[in-house]
Amino acid sequence: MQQYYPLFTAIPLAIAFVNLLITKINKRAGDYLALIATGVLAYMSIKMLFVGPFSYHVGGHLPPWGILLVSDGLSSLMLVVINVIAFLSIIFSLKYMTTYTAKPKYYSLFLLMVGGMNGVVITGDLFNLYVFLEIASIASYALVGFGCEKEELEASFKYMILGGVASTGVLFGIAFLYSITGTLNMPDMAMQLELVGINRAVAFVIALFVMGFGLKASSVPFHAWLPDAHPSAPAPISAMLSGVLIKALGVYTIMRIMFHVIGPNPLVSSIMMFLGALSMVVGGLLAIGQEDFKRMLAYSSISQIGYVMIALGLALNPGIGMMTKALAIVGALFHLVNHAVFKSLLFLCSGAVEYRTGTRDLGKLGGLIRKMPVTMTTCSIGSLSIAGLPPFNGFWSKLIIIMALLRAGYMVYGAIAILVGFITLAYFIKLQANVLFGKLPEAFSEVREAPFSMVLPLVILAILCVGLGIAYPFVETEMLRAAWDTLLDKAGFMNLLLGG
Amino acid sequence: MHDIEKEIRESKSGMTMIVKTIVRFAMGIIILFGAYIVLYGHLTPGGGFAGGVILACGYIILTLAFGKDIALRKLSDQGASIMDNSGALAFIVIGLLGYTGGYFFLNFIDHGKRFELFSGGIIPLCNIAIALKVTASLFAIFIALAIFGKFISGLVEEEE
Amino acid sequence: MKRFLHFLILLVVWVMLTWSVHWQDLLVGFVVALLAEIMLGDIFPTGVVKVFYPRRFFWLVVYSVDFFWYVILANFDVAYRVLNIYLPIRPGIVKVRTRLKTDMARTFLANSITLTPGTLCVDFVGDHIYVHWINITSEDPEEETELIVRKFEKLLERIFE
Amino acid sequence: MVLYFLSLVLFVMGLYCLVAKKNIVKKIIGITIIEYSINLFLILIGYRRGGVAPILMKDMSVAELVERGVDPLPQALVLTSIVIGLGVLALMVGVCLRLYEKYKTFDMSEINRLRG
Repeated sequence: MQQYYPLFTAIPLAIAFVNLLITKINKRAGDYLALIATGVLAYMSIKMLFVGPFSYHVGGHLPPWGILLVSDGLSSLMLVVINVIAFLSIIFSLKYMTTYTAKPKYYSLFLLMVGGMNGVVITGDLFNLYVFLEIASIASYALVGFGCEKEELEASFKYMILGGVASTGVLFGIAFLYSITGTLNMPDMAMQLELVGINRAVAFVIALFVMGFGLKASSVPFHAWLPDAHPSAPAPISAMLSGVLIKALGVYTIMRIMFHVIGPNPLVSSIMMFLGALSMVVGGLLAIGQEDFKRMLAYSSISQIGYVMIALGLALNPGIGMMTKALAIVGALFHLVNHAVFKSLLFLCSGAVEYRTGTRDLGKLGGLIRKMPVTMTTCSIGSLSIAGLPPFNGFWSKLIIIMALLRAGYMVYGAIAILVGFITLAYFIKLQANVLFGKLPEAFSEVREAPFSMVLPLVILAILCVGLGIAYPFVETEMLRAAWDTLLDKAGFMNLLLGG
Repeated sequence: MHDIEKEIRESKSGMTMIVKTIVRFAMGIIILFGAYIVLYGHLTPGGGFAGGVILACGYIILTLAFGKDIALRKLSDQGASIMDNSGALAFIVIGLLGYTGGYFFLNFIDHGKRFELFSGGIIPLCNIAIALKVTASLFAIFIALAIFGKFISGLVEEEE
Repeated sequence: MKRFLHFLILLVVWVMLTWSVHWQDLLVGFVVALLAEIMLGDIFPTGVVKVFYPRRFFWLVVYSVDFFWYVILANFDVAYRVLNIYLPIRPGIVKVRTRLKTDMARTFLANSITLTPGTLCVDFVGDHIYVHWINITSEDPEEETELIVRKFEKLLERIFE
Repeated sequence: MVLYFLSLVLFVMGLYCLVAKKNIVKKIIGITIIEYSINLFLILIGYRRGGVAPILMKDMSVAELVERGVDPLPQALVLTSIVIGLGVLALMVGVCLRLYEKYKTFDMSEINRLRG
């Protein structure tokens, strides 16, 4: 299994190019190829969960030369999230994307995006991380503007400009780190930085990284692109962007670099907690006022990412106890997984609704539960889950984060987190009232249930929503334990440089 | 063979006869120089990207001088797309072939003698793959933007 | 014939680029030149072939020397005009006629005119060339043609036609 | 030190162009300037006074190259980042043309269907 680790990037990239070639001969082949590729990746990622941490040297070059790939608890967790959601999105796209032209190009860009995200997650080399970050970003810029209508192009352009600034910020930070340490290998760099300590140059790098990765993760002062970009993309892409991309490119990279390369320190901690709290409140408040199904979900993404950020910020504070730290990390990771599941579910639901009714204006929808029972049931499971009602998964992760905040003595932040929970509930009640219940408009009397290939991923995601909630103890021991062990163990990460 | 001669002489698109004649004369040498930069990328400055840019510039000059009809006959947009994808694919396949020695991107070919052309293992092969990709995609970008820009300017004239 | 010549020129250029006669370099050069020939041989101008007949080649050498001499003369002329405080120039565009028929010859003519300081070839319409001239000495088209074009034309005719 | 500072100045100029100009083409130019400022910075990191290109020539021993050559890694990075910048630039110009087709203007303040 270990020697096939680079295939996580090689397969999607290769299939992306094969796809464009083969669809010149056979139109249908692209669908199956994309389906098989993502399916294989999802299977491989689940298998990878049960393989212990190891490092892989591309081309057989010994570190610190050559490119190092890292597999530990954190990257395995992210790989599972990315590839499973990608697989489900592809299943959804099979039918949904027939409304668009140029399907082969869509699959190619999708696979490029998946390949880029996998690359970001598996790499242990800072510049390599930047390259894969850009591959995923460029593919996502193109996918946001895929419809080529006015709004889509504008959103894409806005996203491109802000994303470009973020990328240059990240590159600037990497250049600075290289000038300080003289290496790009992450474990090696961590060793060098321990000798240097946090001086002014490193503080500048931290600021650049918080700006760059914060923009990719769309935390509040840098969030302007997200509410435009995510609703403009085709629904499966919205699911990927909101569910996975902002986590793989933003949150994961912050986690990896702050915990493992630069190391926990109070400066980053306070910045991230403040930004997290701000994101939670602003995103939540803005979401209430939205009249567009997908726009509301997009603002809700900002708010939910705030939870992850605040918990990570707490865990980065070296001053608090080990137990609280572990609690915060478990909360952050679990909420990250949960958010990927239910936000993808909700975006795919909005796509199914749009596919059948042709609109996503909340004012025009209503009473759909009688016409599309399965879709709407999954939709309500998703909203209850994101609002944090007890049996579902969202409840547990929010509870853990709030508990961690209160244990560490951050009473104000804890209160904000609880308050935002209620705000979330409020806007999802509005969503439910406007889409599921109420009077069915005349125009939609002919609406039928969505096709099978669209319902299947919805059902799977809904089952995951319930399952992750009920089987929480199992999830913690099997999936999250390895990840939080990794995050707290910086020395272990540095040892990867020596081990094989 | 005389067909293209006549066509070039009679076609109204592109630049004047002088530019056309010079391009006809220099085209082969431009391509040769691009190929030289690509193939000697592991010995001298240059490599897949730089050489690919020169090759693409050759085709762009061809387009500027003769108009897009004749240039597209030399390298059609479909052909560019196929070349683009197969170049990228070849690069990944070279990486995957490294598994014959147990590692992704292992330099599995004999490294050869220093300063000889046939040396460096997979690096010249990678350079060729990259050059294919870069040539085709730059040319495709140019063609796409040129055609689309023409379409846009037509739109503007209509407005006015 | 034309294609073989094209191939040969490319091979010579390759050897000059690599500056080596190692068998590997030559082998790769052969392949690359062959590929370039197959791709672009058909647009290589036909007229070039003529240059390599010995008699024409001799005139090419003569032309090179002749052209070089004119360039030096024109350089001094322009330098005199630029450095003179009265700036004795009379710039303008004149239209001259050429007897040359083939594309290669015309291209050489236009480039020769442009390379000579003081004159600049602007456009080619039919048999006429529009030339930007730094100091127009006459307004008679025949005399202008004599001054600008004839001196190159005689030799170029022998080379290309 | 002055050179590092100048690349920072270039960065700020690009940022100004990006923020203050309304024309989307100028915004694209701003992004490109920012990219180049960072490329310049990367090259400067690896620079060494009186260094030679990091390529082993026939008349040169390995020890001499190690002693005199500039750091090759930043140059490889810059090449990669130039390629990435090219990709982003091509996509941006494409989208920019498409925007012009739809809105008939390059002015960002008139392209405001979305509220942000």
